[in-house]
Amino acid sequence: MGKDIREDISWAKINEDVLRSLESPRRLYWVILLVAMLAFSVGIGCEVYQYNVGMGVANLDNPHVWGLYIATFIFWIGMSHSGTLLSAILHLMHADWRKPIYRFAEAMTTFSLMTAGLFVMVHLGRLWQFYYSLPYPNERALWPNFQSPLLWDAMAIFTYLSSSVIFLFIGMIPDLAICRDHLHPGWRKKLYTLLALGWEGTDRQWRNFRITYLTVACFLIPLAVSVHSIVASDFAMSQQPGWHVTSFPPYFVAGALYSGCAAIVTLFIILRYVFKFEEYMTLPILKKTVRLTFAIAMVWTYLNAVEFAAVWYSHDQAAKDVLIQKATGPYAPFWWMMIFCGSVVPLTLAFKRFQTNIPVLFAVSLLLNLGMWLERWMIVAPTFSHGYYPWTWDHNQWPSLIQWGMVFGSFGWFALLFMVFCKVFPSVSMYEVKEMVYHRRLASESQAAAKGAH
Amino acid sequence: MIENNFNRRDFLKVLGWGGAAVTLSGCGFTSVQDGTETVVSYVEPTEYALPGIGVYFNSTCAQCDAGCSITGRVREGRALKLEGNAASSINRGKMCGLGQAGVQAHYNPDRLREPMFKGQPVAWDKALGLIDEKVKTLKGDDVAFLTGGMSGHVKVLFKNYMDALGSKNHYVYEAVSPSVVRAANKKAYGVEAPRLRLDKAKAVVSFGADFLGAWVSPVHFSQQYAQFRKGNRPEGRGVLVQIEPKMTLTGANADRWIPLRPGTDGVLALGIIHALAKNGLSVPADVAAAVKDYAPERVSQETGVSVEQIGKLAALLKTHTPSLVLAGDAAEGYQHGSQNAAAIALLNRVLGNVGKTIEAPANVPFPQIAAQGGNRAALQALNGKLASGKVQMLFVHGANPVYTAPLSLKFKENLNKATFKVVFAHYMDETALQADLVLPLDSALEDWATAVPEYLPEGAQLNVQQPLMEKLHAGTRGTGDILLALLKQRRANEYGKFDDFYAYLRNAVVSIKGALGGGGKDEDTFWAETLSEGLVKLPGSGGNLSSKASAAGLHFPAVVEDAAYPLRLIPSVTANMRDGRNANQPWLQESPDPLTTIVWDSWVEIHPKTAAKLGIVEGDIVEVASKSGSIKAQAYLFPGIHPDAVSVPLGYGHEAMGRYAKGVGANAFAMLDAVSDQETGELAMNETRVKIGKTGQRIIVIKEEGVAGGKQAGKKIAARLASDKVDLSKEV
Amino acid sequence: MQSFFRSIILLAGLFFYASSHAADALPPLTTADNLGPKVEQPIEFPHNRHAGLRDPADAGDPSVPAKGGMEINCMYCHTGARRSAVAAIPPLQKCIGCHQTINSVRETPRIQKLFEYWEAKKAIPWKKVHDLPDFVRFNHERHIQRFIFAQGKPVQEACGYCHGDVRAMTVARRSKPLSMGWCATCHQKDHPVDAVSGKTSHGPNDCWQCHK
Amino acid sequence: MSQHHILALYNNFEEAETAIAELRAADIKGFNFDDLTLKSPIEHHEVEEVLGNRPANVQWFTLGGALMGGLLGFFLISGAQANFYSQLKGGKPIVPLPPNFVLTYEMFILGGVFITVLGFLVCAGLPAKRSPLYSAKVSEDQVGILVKADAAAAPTLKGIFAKHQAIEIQEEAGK
Amino acid sequence: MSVSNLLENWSKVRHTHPVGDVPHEEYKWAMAIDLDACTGCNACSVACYAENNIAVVGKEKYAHGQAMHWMRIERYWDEDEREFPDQGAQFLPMMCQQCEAAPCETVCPVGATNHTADGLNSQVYNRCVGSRYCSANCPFKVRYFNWWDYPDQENAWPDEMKQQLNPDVTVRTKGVMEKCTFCVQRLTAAKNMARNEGRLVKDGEVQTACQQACPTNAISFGNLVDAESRVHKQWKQQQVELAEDAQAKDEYFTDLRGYRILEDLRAYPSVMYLERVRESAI
Repeated sequence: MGKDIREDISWAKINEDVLRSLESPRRLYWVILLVAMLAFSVGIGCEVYQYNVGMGVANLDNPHVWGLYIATFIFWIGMSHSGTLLSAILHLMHADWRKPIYRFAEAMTTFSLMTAGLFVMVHLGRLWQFYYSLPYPNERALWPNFQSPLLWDAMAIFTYLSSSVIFLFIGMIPDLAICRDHLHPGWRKKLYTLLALGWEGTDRQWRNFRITYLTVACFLIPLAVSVHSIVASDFAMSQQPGWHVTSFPPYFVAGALYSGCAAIVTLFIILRYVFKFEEYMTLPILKKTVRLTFAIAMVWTYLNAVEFAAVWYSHDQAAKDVLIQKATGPYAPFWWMMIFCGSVVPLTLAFKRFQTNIPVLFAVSLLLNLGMWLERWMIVAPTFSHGYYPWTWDHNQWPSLIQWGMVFGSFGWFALLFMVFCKVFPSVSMYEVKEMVYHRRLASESQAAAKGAH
Repeated sequence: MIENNFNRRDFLKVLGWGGAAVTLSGCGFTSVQDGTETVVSYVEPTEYALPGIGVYFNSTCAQCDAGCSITGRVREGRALKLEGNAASSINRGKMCGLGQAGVQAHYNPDRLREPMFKGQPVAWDKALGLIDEKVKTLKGDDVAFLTGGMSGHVKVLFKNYMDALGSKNHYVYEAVSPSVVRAANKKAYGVEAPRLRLDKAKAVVSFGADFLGAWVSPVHFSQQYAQFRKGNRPEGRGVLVQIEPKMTLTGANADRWIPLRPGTDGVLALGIIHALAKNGLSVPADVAAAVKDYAPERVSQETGVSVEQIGKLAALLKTHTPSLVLAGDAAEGYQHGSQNAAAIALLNRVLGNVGKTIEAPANVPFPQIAAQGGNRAALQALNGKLASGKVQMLFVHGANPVYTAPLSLKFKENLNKATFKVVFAHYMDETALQADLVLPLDSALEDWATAVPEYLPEGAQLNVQQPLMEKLHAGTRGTGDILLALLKQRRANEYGKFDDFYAYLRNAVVSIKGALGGGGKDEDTFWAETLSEGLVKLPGSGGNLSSKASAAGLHFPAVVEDAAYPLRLIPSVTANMRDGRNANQPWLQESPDPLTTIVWDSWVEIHPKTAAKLGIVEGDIVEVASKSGSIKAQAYLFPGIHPDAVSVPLGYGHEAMGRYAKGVGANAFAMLDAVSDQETGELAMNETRVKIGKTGQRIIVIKEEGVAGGKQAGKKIAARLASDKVDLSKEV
Repeated sequence: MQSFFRSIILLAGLFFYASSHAADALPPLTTADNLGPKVEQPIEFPHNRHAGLRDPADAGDPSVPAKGGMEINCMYCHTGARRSAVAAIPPLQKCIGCHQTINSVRETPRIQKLFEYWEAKKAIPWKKVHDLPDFVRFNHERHIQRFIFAQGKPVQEACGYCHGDVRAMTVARRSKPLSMGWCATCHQKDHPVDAVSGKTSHGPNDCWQCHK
Repeated sequence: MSQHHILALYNNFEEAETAIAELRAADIKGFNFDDLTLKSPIEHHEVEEVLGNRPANVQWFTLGGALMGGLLGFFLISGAQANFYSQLKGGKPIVPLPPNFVLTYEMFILGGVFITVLGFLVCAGLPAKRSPLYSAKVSEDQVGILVKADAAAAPTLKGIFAKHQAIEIQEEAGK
Repeated sequence: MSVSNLLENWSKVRHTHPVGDVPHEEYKWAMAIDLDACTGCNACSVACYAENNIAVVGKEKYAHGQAMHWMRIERYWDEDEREFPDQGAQFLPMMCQQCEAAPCETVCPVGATNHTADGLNSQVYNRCVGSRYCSANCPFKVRYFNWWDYPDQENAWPDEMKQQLNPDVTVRTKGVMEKCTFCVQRLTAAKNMARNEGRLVKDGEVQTACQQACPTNAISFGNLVDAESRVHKQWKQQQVELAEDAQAKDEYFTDLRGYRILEDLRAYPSVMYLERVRESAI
């Protein structure tokens, strides 16, 4: 296995390579951007229509009151987690191979959270009254219901989003300073000058920077866990068969990290090509990420099994019925597909041969995410179709094109934000790559010295 | 805008207050508004109406002929909701869904707004003038009247107008009516509508009488049924057995529902008598002789009811006296319908129920206002007369024959042989479309009338129907007013003094106040009380009942099968739709049929076994074809029907009448064979034989019932106890 | 160093202030006046002439402009107030009832207009001034019964609490917010249940009491 | 007495460190060691020994922020729940602790993160004006040492810088 | 309500309901439905449409399962595979059970649905933002969402029919959840009248629309606190306890008919059903 990164790259070259990504990406970049815009405008169209005509256009009904919106909402929340995994957890573990790739992972976190936020909105029957659910002193002297898991969601997502934005920004300050110093004048230079807050890399700044970065990282890890366990409690706290499951929080968190890692692999491959980052986003790093993904995939598979087992051995007949319903009822094809994508497909990653085979990885990572999306859908929908009350069982209700349109559009929205970000801000952390190179060189030199001594 | 006869009813004026248009903004604007909405106040105050407070007026429900008394809630001059009037012995403050929908008949957007002559709007005096000219040119016998069952002073005016024209051709027609049973009752008891006392009976055996759903007076019978079921009643909890080929709502509530081979009701009745005789019940010799061939085995083989079951029935009837045996639509709708009814009457007599649970109805002191029930024979008779071209001019009121007449009668063609057809109508229905002159009627909540129900559960009573609010449409008129105007054309001297029907009615009622038990009171008080009560209880003797049901001449033709048309069509009368006159009321369309839970469409009930044989599954669009016609409708696999029969609800499949009725479902009347009961000549509703074919289309049946299909998945949701497992005596 | 501690303390102060305030936060509104827009009425009805005080001398506080008012009880015209959910606009006949006999003003334009309506037997299309949203159920009867009849508050005060000092108005104009929070400010006070017993109780806080 | 700013740029940390070490050892009149600032493209805490311990206090902000966030959270929520309109919900107490703990926890983190960042800006003196002498090289690959001293001390300082192969030495007369 | 106040009333805001709660003081509206009397005739359902401004959704939307009937009549068949349902069908009127500890209440993000002092499960239309969580968490699925803007739907209320709308009940616009309210507008009116006279509402003084229509008196409704009320007597006689999730009587008194649906979910419904009785001999 090769080195994660060449140790003889000069710091100047790092600067210039990364800065180049802000100037001249491959043509593919613009193609992606265009497609994203189209997809997003489709989503917008659907929402406008739904807003004016009513939720009915989503073809939801009683009892199927929730649909793809909630499922996709969970999906995006999940997606956001591995950003934190890479930047925070691995940071604490001093796994320095994360350094070239954590920046875009964090960006992914931020933007998928924004996307998730959109789904809360489009789900609401009366979007125009959204402000009712915000806690602020108002002339009605009313507060939202703090008992509702949905409100916890809102709170958690707000915390998580703001924190990750800050984390992303703080971590970027030294790089912004670099951009400020080394880009030719223009609106961007002004922007960077503003955002760099006059960073000069003095010892005082670095000292506090180190502590701050560490602290925020420490906060972010429990936060990330809490966020998805709260999303899980939307279901676990409810009383419905198939939702009222104790193991949901860890299960959701695992699923989140899983889909996140898969997404990172996908984006890794795209960025690597689009911005010519072969030097930094190297195959060995990719390999590490893939192995991480594989590990988490297995965790998820296990927790899945645990959940089924728990239901199976419980005395809750209704829950059992729902589970059987999933495996045999109208949703069976999707359910089995989820099992396949989520638990079988990742096995390919166990093979060294595939761990660095970019086309395979690309395909696999997409399949994994498909599986994870299906998982969310399979959590939400079947419970409605086969709940406690037999009279209202309803097995033939399917999402309308409007719902699909918005799901589709959300990917456009995400891609749009993400791609714009990567073009405007350095998606590889220059100063940390420098540190990485520096420390690795020191290390290997000392090794060499040690050898020489013998 | 207000008809002159209303200005004394100023409080009926509609106010803008909390007006619907405003209410509709519902969850709209969320903050205080200033000076956008208008508040209209009365010009003159009334002691009744205070804005924001509901006022209640008593009237009479006109949704069916049962004659329930209603109380309408009026606010700011708008009739909002109908409740039952507790003072009435018929519905005692209760109401059925059909009655609740009365407001939708009133506010219906498809109501006729002005008279139409050959499709063109005309002014009222012009319209009435046209009639005047026409009748002048005709002799009385050329003029015929087709009306629904009627009573009270509207009936009186009708009769008088016919006299004025010298016409004897009054055809009183109800597409759905117990007319055969009526005749049989007349024979057996000497009265057409004896009082039935379910509340006194220990057991009720009903041959297809859907008294909880759509038979005669459902609300009243439902209340009796509730009494009948009470465990803490002296007679103890009653037992209900329903015997019919297609499960009705009543069948669904029976302790035992017995599917019977269509048409064999009489045989079973005699079989039961036979069994009773065996069990040692003393049976008159003539009867014993008549039933001697009806040994359980034979009966069982003919009727498809097991010998054991027949035994059980006999045992039940023997132990539970008094009991009550009813003959309903399912029993009477055959060529030998009268026979069936007679046999059942005989069973009652043998059981000695006559006088115990079958009582004499009170007789109405004034025969001219007494109810005249409609029947189906009338239509056939009129049809014949029309066909022969003897009818020049035809008045139609309270009936929609073009829709309800079987195609095989060719009624529509014959109708057009009449040169001048006047139709009184609320909607532009199928018959109105054929009319030369259409006269738009006030709704029942706008109109004045009196009514004497045909079925009188207690003493006779005169129901008053009075306006609950001002007219919605200036162009409509009350039946009474129209008739009065027509009569003025003929007998000005006699009717000139009444400036409107209200005046006539008040005068007519007040003039007989003595007989109505208001002797002591002065006219105004009496009238005021009458209006506030909404009804007058008529004093007067109960009639007397004869028990002369005889076994003489009872014979039942063996059921002949028809290979080409293997199945029996049972057109079902549903509580929502009845004969289809209320089809344009959306609440009724959207309230699911109790048994199939289907909405907004008609359906074909097939027993799963039969369906399996024909390869039909739920949702298949099947064609039901008889000799005289065919319909297409969705199949619904229904366990509660005899395998040899299929059932289609009546009342759907209108081609006109309004947005909610038009094109919904298929019209089962159209395909009926014109077979009649031999004695009464009534159209035999259940005599039509049909065959069923798949069309290849399949749809998802739109119904309330979900995929669970009426299963409870092992949960205790709708629970049931066996009567011997429960102690009802101490219940509240 | 101590600059840093100062900032810490400052921050702490800020947080506690913010938290306690936010927790205490009730509607920003008190019973402070907030005038609604002027409303164009078919007849510019002078409340001050009818309900206003007879002459300034009687007026307890001089701020009340009471040039020759009639001191007519609100409920003389708004008869619904004590027995119905809505106070009601008096029927036209009521106006006429008095004004037939008052010849002094018979020829003034407003009264002439009034009689035009009367002769035409047309109801006057008054504009609603205090128009709550349709999902709000405000019951005049209960408030009047409780505060005027049970507790014995003077009519002007009881009505005026929501409708402002009508004595000083010509055409009535909304002078209170009538917002939910404003209702609450009064509902959560303890009011004596009647004049005699010292018992008090606050208004209902159940959503369905006022929302339908 | 006029002050001078001197910036020396080095190729690597070793040279910079030795230079700093010497400056520290040599007690130069008119030059206070606290006025020495090290500027580097990457974070390199080995220099701290030579620089001596300079305080970093962000963690105190963190502590305060987190605690206050938590408190605010709990009291805001419980207080709001117990307001005039308090209505029973699902048979749970009007102020149910488990949900409030969830939200308190979130607020705890929120406060922590925000105030930490605030603290960072305070402690690191950001945002700041650009200091008089700044070389873009520092954000590329060179290590800079910025000192403030009396004009008198300037030559000595420059001497020392030069001795340790400073690539470049800039000087500027400050106020 | 200030923090200090919170601390003062701590115990007040900490008790649970209905178990271990201070009982309802004046009113606890409840129902008892006798399935033996119920014939499944649908009168109650239509009466409910009339009283509560419920929209008629029309064929197509009904097909999508978007019907709004607050009160629905369910029809069950026996599940032994007999050829004929010769014991008839089972009918069950199902409407909001007004649970004492309603699962829908806790989850509403804006607190649009609450437990009122009278023991009702209130639904405040104008507060609802349409998250539909309440319906998702309702075991009986008796909450109905306005998927479309029914007031503007031609087939729901053409202009003439708008005049029939009950001014005491809000007409719900799109995006709002709605459900059976036990005809709260009638209850409020009755309570106001009673208060004017300084008394409590007497039994029979107020009826729900469904109860008033029901031709067989299958539905009885009233104040469970009032020992004189019919409902109270029925619950007592059937030994059904409001605050129990499993009735003691089920152990030994099997000859009592009273039961509540899905009781074990601990929602404590306010509607008691009386089992249907069928003659075993015939």
